[in-house]
Amino acid sequence: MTEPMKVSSKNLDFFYGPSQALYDVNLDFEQNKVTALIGPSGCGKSTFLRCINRMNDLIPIARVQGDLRIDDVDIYSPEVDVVDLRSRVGMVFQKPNPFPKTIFENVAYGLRVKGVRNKAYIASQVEKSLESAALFDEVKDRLHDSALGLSGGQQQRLCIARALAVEPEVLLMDEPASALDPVATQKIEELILQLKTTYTIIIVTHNMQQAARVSDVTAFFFMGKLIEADATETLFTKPRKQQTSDYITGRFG
Amino acid sequence: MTEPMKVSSKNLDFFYGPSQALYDVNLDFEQNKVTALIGPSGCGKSTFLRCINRMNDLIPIARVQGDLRIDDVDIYSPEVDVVDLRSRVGMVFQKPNPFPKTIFENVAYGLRVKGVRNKAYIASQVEKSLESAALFDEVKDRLHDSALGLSGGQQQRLCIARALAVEPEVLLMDEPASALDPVATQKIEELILQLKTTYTIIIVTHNMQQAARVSDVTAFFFMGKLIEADATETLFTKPRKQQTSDYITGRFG
Amino acid sequence: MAFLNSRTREKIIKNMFFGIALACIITLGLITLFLFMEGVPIFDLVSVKDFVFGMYWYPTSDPPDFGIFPLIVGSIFVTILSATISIPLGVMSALYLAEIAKPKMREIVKPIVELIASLPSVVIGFFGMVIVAPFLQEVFDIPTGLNMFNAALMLAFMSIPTICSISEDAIYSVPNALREASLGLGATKLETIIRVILPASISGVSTAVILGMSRAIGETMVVLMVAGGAAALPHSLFDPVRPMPASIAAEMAEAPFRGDHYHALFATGVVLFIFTFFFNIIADMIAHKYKQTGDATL
Amino acid sequence: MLNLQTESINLKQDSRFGKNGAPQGTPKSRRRLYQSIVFNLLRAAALVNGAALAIILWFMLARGWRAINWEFLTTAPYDSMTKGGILPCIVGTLCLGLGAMVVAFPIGVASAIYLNEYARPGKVLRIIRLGINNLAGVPSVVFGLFGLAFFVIYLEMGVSLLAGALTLAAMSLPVIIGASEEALKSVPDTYREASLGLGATKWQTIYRVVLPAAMPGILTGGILGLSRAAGELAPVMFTAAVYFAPKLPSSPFSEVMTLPYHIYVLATAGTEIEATRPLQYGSALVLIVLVLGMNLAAIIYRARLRNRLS
Amino acid sequence: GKLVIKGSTTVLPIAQKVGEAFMKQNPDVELSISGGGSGNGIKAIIDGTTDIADASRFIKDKEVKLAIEKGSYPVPFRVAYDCIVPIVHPSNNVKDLSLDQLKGIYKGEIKNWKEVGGPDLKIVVVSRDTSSGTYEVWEGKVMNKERVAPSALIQASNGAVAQAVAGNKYAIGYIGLGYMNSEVKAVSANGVVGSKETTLNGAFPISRPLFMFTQGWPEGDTVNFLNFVLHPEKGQKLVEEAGYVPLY
Ligand SMILES: Nc1ncnc2c1ncn2[C@@H]1O[C@H](COP(=O)(O)OP(=O)(O)OP(=O)(O)O)[C@@H](O)[C@H]1O
Ligand SMILES: Nc1ncnc2c1ncn2[C@@H]1O[C@H](COP(=O)(O)OP(=O)(O)OP(=O)(O)O)[C@@H](O)[C@H]1O
Ligand SMILES: [Mg+2]
Ligand SMILES: [Mg+2]
Ligand SMILES: O=P([O-])([O-])[O-]
Repeated sequence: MTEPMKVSSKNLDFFYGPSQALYDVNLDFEQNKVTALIGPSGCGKSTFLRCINRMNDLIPIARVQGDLRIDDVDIYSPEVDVVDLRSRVGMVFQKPNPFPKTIFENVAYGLRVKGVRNKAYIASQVEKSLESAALFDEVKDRLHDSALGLSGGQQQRLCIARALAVEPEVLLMDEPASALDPVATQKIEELILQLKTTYTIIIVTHNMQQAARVSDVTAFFFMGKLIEADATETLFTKPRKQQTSDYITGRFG
Repeated sequence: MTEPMKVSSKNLDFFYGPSQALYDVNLDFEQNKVTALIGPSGCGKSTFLRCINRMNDLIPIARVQGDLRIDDVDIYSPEVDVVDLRSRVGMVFQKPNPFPKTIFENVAYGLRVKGVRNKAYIASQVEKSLESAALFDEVKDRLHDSALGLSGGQQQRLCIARALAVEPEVLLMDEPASALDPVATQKIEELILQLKTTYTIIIVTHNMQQAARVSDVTAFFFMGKLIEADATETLFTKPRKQQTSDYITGRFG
Repeated sequence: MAFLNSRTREKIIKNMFFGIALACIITLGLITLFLFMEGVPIFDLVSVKDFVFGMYWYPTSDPPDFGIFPLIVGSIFVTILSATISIPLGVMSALYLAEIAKPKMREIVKPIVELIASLPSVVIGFFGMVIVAPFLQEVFDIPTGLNMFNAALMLAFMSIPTICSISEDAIYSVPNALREASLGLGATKLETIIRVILPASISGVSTAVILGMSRAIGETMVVLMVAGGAAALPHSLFDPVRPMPASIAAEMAEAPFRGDHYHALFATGVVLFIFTFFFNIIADMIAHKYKQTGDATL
Repeated sequence: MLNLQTESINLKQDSRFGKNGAPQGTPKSRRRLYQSIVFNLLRAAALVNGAALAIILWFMLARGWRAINWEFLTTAPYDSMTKGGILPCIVGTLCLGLGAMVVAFPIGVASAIYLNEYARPGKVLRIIRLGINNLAGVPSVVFGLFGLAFFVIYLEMGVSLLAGALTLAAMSLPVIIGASEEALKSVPDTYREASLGLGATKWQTIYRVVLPAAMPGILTGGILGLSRAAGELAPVMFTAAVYFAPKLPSSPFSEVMTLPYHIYVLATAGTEIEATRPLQYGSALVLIVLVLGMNLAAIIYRARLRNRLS
Repeated sequence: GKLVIKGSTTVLPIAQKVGEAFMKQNPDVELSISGGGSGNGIKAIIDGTTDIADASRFIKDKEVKLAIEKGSYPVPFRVAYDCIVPIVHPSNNVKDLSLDQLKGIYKGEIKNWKEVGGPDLKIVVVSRDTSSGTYEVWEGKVMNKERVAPSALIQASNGAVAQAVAGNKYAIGYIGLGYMNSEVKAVSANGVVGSKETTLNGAFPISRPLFMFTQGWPEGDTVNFLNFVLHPEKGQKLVEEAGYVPLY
């Protein structure tokens, strides 16, 4: 391939203790594209996603084998600083998880832990991130109220804003709308489409309609294996593998 | 209807505290038939099932309204003895839940709590039940080993045997195979087909293929309401309601 | 470089916390060390056997006698007696809380149990001395109300909260699936409790019982104020006894520094320490085994 | 009506298994009777506990409240302690408790942070846990012996506030570790993941997110530790408490009067045991109010916290 | 300044009474008084952790040796006398016991009151803690180094003994003169009634002097305090109030 690949995994195996959760995954992610990971529950979507920002390091029994690169740098090589990596690869979780702090402090958090002291800069960055997350107008009058007072959908956008504030390059989203109602879900989907001009986005979803709506590329996982990855349009209309077509027609899962 | 109905519910409403989980359910169950309850998660299948042996009594905030009869006796009338009712209406749960006792003691349990002392009778009853549950041959050499050493599928058949040992009339099964692998699932399904000659069976399942395979009648629940109930063949091929057909074609859920 | 720095800093912080986490071990080590250091010299004077099995405790006579057998017996008897009161009451209360009480009731009763646990032992000792002792003396017409029975009663009261709250946790954590399975087979609630819940939570309950007894055998103020203090083998429930902690607390201040009496009291502390140490090890072993095999053990 | 039903079913089942007269079990009525008897016994057991607490509190209250007045709380005892108040005892008790917390609280919280946030399961962790459990089980009088041998004599602190507070600190360590760990455990992992995902280091995550969220629970543990330390006597008997020191402590090396010791000596070794009974009850009541008050506050606070979280 | 007094629980009431009066006259003195027992006080003198050590016995040779090794010279001051009176329940008709009878009772050989001319009742023996100075005197002067039976009820203080005997018609006990009250009945020993006079003239067989020790010759507050204690109009009056026998 000639295009530069932002994230690329080669022969990636993953183990929880003795049990293998990923088998030989080869998958590349293009810059400024949205890639959706789909597949039945337990197939390893989350596991794969969490490999990309090394969140799996937190699990004592987890072990990774193979090659995972961002901008052609092996992120599992010993020189790589995990903390730095994670600020370059933002993550949004299934359930909105704002800190029990004010809205402002939530967004400012990433900057503060980086050691940024400049108040004006922080304030402008917070505002910008909230705007990018399409939340600023809704909360601008109560930036210093607790974030826990927001609705679920607002909280999820706040979490996105929080991730954006540290200016990551890649944005990982693990079923970001599964805990939300349809209206909030739609907002998040619109947001994803906006954000892809700036970020490389990887999203796990169990909702195939959602995958079809927001993603450029879709990858289908099954039992820890990557079965097929293709342009979303192609994958949903002309899947090459039987398992894929079974899954998208709702024959199992 | 002219046939005798084993279990019948009329205008059944059910509440968890302030929130209603079942709305005006009218459903009859024929003797020696298998009835499957299907519907999306949270639609109230389990709740309805647990009304039939009054397992919901255990939930302090639960409240039932309407009429639920077994052999034309209102099981919620004050004279009815719950303990007695439950020994007439056996239950098998989603996750196999054998007691941390020996295999023999698991099956003998129901008799022992009834106060039966006759050892020969207990032994013969245990053997018969294990045979009915198609488990006897697999475990006959280790009846006095812990039941926790059995595989998931064996454990589930043990739970069925345990329920059979007290000679119930009705057998309730709440997704009895959902925690099992395909081979074990098949065994359980075969068993259900065998058992229906003797018992009235009501089974909750989220697997429509399974409903189609094992049941005579299928009832479709949606958001606490019984949408439609019919002979399984009819319901799956010629559903009368749009919601039903949407669900069985996998359009939602 | 900056990365390395932050990484080194994290390492240092982690090691610092590790160091602090060793405080407990260090304290325990120091306790053991000093207890033995001050206690062992007595064995130049009496053999371990004579010390532990000696029948006479006359530390200030000339020549002195350092036999703590009556003290050990006092400790054990008082503990066993209190256990016969506290185990049934504690476990039964736990069963009530976990299985029978309505949630509201549970919310009220649980804090009460915790409050009992926090009553200062000197208050309980005081109560036993000024209220219970005269009462017992009058009712049973005995020479003194300060005796083994009174002490056991007060100790039971003190160890019930431990037994109750730990067993309650164990009972409460028995998976609901087992409860439902049993009830679904037509068992009554009582039968479910006796045949399923209790066997499944037996390790947790035994841990609770052992910790409760450990608390009773080590408790000081109650036995000091209430047990009567006679260093003799008791012949009846209402005989005074002198459990080890009482002896230490009462005499330590009077014992000449690094004299034989002083060393003998430390040695008594060593014996007491070993007793409770074993209780705790056993409790830990049961609890550990219980964890490994999950919630459904027999 | 229902009974009829059951009988007919039995007949049917018998024919199914080709067996006549299956053994009859215990009659239903008897099973129900057993149950109600046993349940009432269990209820009674719980009641006994409550009643015992009530009796103790009632006696202390009924006999102690008369002794308590402003003078009692704010003056020192005099006339061979048959008159006056217990101010030095209250101050001494609080100083000891607070002193113990100043030492034990940071160490306990830090240990809990290590155990809950850093330690990986393994031998080291198991040994530390064993250490904590055993420390929790050491009898209070043994702590007293340890304090005497180590702080008072070996470190030459003498009988002093400092030696007593350190001894109490050693004793309260497991309590604080336990409560803090509980509080840390109740902080959802999603907070940790969110923070780490934003490029925070582990320590930053702990310091900025985990600790603030766990703080109320940790503080509850601190209050419980304080109340326990304040009520203990055996550990301070040889390390800090004296019979009579009417002036308030002036330095960490002062010897102090404490409430529990005051109650103990007045009740057992005083020169005027009967004459000082009201003072004994009064002191006991003050101690109870102090300790139970702190506990009640902690319990209520924790309950509120739980409600807020759920 | 600071003045620390430690030691004998027997002397404690004297120290406290005198101390309070002393503080009233010298408000700047910060006084700390604790019991702990004679041995403990003398140990503190040797270690230099107290200014004054109360003792209900004289210093032992071993202790003197230890003190001299550490370079301190304990100086004794006799501050009062104490006599230990056997007591019984007021309903008991026994009036006098010989030392031998007392010894027999406390050894557990005499088990019934009728053996010593009393009613046909079991004897319940009440004694003090083996580590109290009072017990040591009893053991020395009554028991002749033989031991009190281990089955005796042990009480932690004179007051507690008096209480126990007052509430029990089977009981016998012994207390310091200062603790006598109407609820118990004093018994004469060898025909001598315990009193101030019989103590001072040496007729009563179970009596002893009480001491305060200082480290070297006292100075400053310490000497002021001792002068106060020994002053016939000040300290010695309080000694009498405390129930003990003053020196003069
Ligand atoms: N912490 C863990 N320890 C052990 N096994 C785990 C752990 N987390 C996940 N697994 C296992 O790894 C496999 C893949 O899990 P993963 O969470 O990646 O699936 P998923 O595709 O995200 O499923 P879902 O759609 O339900 O979120 C599953 O079999 C799961 O049981
Ligand atoms: N103990 C309970 N307390 C309160 N609400 C409950 C309780 N159990 C179930 N519910 C609610 O009642 C509704 C019906 O639940 P039920 O368990 O019957 O659904 P279900 O059809 O069995 O779903 P599933 O397929 O997921 O098992 C749901 O909205 C559920 O959240
Ligand atoms: Mg997932
Ligand atoms: Mg269900
Ligand atoms: O305190 P004593 O006087 O009995 O040693």
